[in-house]
Amino acid sequence: MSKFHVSTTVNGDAVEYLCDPRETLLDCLRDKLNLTGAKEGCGTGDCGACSVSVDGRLVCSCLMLGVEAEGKQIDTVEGIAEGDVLHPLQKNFIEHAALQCGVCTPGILVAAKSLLEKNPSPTEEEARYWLAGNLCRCTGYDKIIRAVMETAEELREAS
Amino acid sequence: MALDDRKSEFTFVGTRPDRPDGLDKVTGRAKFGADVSAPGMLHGAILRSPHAHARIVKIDASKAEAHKDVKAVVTRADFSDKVPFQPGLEGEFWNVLENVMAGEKALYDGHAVAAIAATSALAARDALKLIEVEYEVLPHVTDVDKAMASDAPVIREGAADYSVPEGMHPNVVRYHESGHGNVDAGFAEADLVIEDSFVTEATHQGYIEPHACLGMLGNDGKGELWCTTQGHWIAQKTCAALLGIETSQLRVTASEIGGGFGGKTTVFIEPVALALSRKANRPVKLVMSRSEVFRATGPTSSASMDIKIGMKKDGTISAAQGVFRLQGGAFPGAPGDMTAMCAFAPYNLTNVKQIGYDVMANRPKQAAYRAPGAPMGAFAVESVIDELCKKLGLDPVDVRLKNAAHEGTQASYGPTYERIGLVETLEAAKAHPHYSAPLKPGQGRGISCGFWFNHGGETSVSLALSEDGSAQLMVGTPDIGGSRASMALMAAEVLGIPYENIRVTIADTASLGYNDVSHGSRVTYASGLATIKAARHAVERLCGRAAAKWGIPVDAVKWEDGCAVPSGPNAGDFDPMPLADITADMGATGGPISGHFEATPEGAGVSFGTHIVDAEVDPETGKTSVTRYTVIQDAGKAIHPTYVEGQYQGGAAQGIGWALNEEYVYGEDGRLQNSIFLDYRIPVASDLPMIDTVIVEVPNPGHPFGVRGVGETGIVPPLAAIANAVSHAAGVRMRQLPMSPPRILAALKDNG
Amino acid sequence: MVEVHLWSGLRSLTGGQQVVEVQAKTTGELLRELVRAHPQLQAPIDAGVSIAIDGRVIATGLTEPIPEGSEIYLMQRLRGG
Amino acid sequence: MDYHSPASFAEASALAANATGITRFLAGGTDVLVQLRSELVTPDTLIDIKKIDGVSDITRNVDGSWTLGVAATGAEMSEHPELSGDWPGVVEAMDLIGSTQVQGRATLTGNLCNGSPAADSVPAMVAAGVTVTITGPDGNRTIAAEGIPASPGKTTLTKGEVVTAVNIPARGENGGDAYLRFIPRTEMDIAVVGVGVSLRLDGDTITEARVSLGAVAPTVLLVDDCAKAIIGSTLDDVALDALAAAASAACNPIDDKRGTIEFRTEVAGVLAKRAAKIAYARAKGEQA
Repeated sequence: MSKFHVSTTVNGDAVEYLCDPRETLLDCLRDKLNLTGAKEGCGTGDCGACSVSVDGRLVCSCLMLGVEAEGKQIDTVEGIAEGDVLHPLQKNFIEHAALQCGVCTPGILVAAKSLLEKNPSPTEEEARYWLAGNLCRCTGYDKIIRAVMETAEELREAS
Repeated sequence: MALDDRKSEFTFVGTRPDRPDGLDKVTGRAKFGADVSAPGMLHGAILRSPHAHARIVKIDASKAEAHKDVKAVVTRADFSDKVPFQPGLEGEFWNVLENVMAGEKALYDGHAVAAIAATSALAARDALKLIEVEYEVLPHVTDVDKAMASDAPVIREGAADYSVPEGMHPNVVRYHESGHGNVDAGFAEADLVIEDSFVTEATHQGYIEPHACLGMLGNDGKGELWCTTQGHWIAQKTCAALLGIETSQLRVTASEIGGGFGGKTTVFIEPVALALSRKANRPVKLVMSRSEVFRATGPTSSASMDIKIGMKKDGTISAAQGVFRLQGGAFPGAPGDMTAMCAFAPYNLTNVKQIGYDVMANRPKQAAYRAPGAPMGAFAVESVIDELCKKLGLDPVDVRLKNAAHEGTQASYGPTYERIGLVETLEAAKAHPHYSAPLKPGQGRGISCGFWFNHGGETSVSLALSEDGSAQLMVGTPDIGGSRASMALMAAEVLGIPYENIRVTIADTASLGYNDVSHGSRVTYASGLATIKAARHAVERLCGRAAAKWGIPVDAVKWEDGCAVPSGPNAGDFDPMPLADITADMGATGGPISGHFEATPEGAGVSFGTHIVDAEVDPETGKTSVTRYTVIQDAGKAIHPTYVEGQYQGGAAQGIGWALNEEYVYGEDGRLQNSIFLDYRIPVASDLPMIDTVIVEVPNPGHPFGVRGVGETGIVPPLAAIANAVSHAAGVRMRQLPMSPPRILAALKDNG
Repeated sequence: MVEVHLWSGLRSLTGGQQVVEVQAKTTGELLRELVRAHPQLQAPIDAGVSIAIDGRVIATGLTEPIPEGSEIYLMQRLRGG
Repeated sequence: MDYHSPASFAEASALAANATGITRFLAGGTDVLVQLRSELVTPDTLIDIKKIDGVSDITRNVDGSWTLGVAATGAEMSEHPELSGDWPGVVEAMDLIGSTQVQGRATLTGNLCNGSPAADSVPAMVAAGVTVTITGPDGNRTIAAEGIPASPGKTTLTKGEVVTAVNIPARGENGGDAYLRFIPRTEMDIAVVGVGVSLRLDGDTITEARVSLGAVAPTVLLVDDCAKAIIGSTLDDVALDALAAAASAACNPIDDKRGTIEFRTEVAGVLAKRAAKIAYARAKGEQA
């Protein structure tokens, strides 16, 4: 079984890896690039813990093959903060206690960032539906939604 | 030195600072179970039975062993043969071993029968197909009532313990009966008696992080284990027993844990990884798939229950009786006793009787799930109380207040209550705007009370001061929901130094004495109590150093706002000596200053909650939406109120899932039909409203700051509260969970 | 002497008695004395019991003092999630 | 597993025609990867068609009809205001599939060729009269969407055939479509029942209608009796009841983990009425 050589960009850095065609982008990020922020919660695209952005589009990295990443721009949770400055979403997730165990948090942050980029003024309902593919078992989503709505307001005021 | 044992005024406790591990968790840096690797690491995979019940005639792994990528294959023969079989829960090590790797029989769909370690995860998965297992398929049973019937297939002879009455099926393995008074006389006094039966399906804890571990074990019997767990000491103890090594030779480190809710209080893959590692002489990583999590790790029990309650016209409950049959998979342990003991605990009853059965069936071994056993009992009991209120035209909160247990009430499970907070939660419910808000057509409102014991457990904490006056706190209870923050707050409160100057670490098993699992809502209570006592121990030593410097007796020094000060005018006139001044030269004044506490705190106060919920039912499709939800619960004292709210909200959300859509669906073949999140339907963000919370604080006399555990009680009332709301909205009593749309629509049709 | 209240399921092991009087100053002594009075109680004690002293549930401890005249209930061992 | 990313459909077709064992085409991969990962289907040959020029295009043709590339995603469809304006039912049906993340990858063609009777976009496509263009060893052909599914998990496509485009007819005047499905949650579920309705009005009277049902039979159904029940009516209560009855009568469902026969049969009628009302309002130019 021959492996494929993939050149791609992750969080702005040019990277390369060899992968089996059966390996997912999530496998490649975690096992080959040691970017373990994205998690495998289900492997079937139902939990969103593996969310990343590919060419600006929110996807589940467990539902994309590693070979498909050739030439793409991939953004993961590890790239959300700018240096030591947290993104307002990250800051608000901490302040609002929008995480308990924290395993869904990377995926939710990536998804919420994507939401606010597409829709700076989401209603609560829009935020809930946008994040419906990100399962959280700890919080009941209340504090997550509040943190997202608060961030949206802050970002609107800042711009 | 004067240290008040009890405290009610606080500087740090009750504030809401950022959690210490926040940055790690929002940047992807936090290391969970599957996030580590080791040099030379192999990847494991587990072969699982496709049958619900089958004799394992033969396992031929020769083809797998011959494969170039495969470095080890293990079966039951690779585990200790010295783990004794004993009936009931006394044989728990044997039960866990049998669950971790099947012996003579595969007992449920998904039961592990062999495992492989190979050079890559793909290679390991591929090589599983090379193992040939010959099964003799046996009759199976998955339903609790059918498992108790005389013609049910026997899962295992001899598993029943002393408690089971003569003549019961061998699948009934434990029996509980308790209560007081005379229920028959009580029913005779009632103006209305309702007798009804209820059924709940098994649900899964549904933590988002699958089980994952990395094990290394040499032929010298020394090992290392990294795993996602609620308790690494129990993992250490169990793995050592199952592998036949000394406990202390296995060092276990708990990873960050991606949810547990009781499901990570035991081991599944950890002994397997160690057995593979011992055979391959290399580290082995094992990570479960989601489907493996559903098929082979702890769901909760399914239950079948009969309730009979008598009420007088004024709302007084004259007698209450419940029979609770819980199915817990192919092993003893279903918490029928807990269900029975909790079911009527909110009420002051003269006549009460409760019976619980622990029943085996061909399903995975049940594991604890948040107040294990209590939610289903509350569903049944609170549904009948609701129906009584409706038929007698009484307000459901008033009736509960009339019958509510309080300090001095004899609990349904026997003893007399100390100070408890049920009445306060009911009064808060009655006063809450939610309770009086108008309902729209098609909506119904339900309420329910809930009870849980809470737990103390073995606890060790160590606190070390640094020269610069900061503190490092080592606790042994994995942080599942922000407990580092509450530990740091309690330490800050005692030491009088800023919260930010305290670093909380979850120590590994080699760095601290034994700690019981993060379960039973015990972390903030027990590790918190131990933290307070360890900090007080350090403070005693700080005071000692100050006393020596001042040349006064140690009992003439007290600790105030982070400083040693003379205890009174007669002690001498000295300026307050801050902690950092004492630690700065502690190496030269007697050596490092640390505080320790090791004990089994035995004062975990019981806790109560009352939930109010509004639900709307689509009469044409049977679909329910929860439109408003309020949780009111006694926390004793909320150390970090935001995380207390989070526990309340999380418990409610899980309860909503259990009530409406979550269930284990088994086919006629005994195989689990819905082993992915697509079909095991936990609530998603768009399913839920905001969940309001009210924190009631009735201090627990058994904790220096008054803390009661808060983690579990929040899942007890939701099933009943939602069932009551749905029953009012739909106009028909729902007696089976989940109240999925097909069940509601069928009930509506039956009702005409 | 303290009166120990058993749960009703244990009556079959004590010849129908639900309250047993024993001489005990600690929880450990209490369990020992219970078995001495009713040897069949060894099985439930081995399976796991907790002891409530005046309403405070002692989950496992054998050294908790038992004040004279206190209310004592034997309970099945509590387990959490 | 062999992985190929051909530059043309001809090449893709040739690869598939010459492959042995199991072959799958990869567009969004939201079904293929799930099946691969769960070892339900491990293809011997996987042909990624996303490197082919134009596969993500959404084009409005001069006659008002639409041509969608086979890799155009649900997200791209939802973000296309004109397409959403013409065929809101088709776009919404696609949008109901999975999460935001899945929308970033999932395609109409993938949903159709997965062969699931519960595929959300398929009843909407069938109601809309969508056709697909196919390239194969024997050349090109165009067939109606309802001609693709054969049975659960199976299609009528033959070895070497690959779908190259999705064709949605011109909406034309006074038309409207809608799709509704029943799921127990608000998101993330497979349809327990799905109903697609497309109709055209003359004044208040329905002159044309197509009604399609999903998840109530081994394949998605196009139900003539449902159309007959409302054609010629103003969607009054009598017509709606007849529609519901026809929808329920057409059901041939199974009991499974997602729903019962009784439930599916009943709810098919309920949703048919609700979807028809939305389509009707849209045809009248009202917001719905």
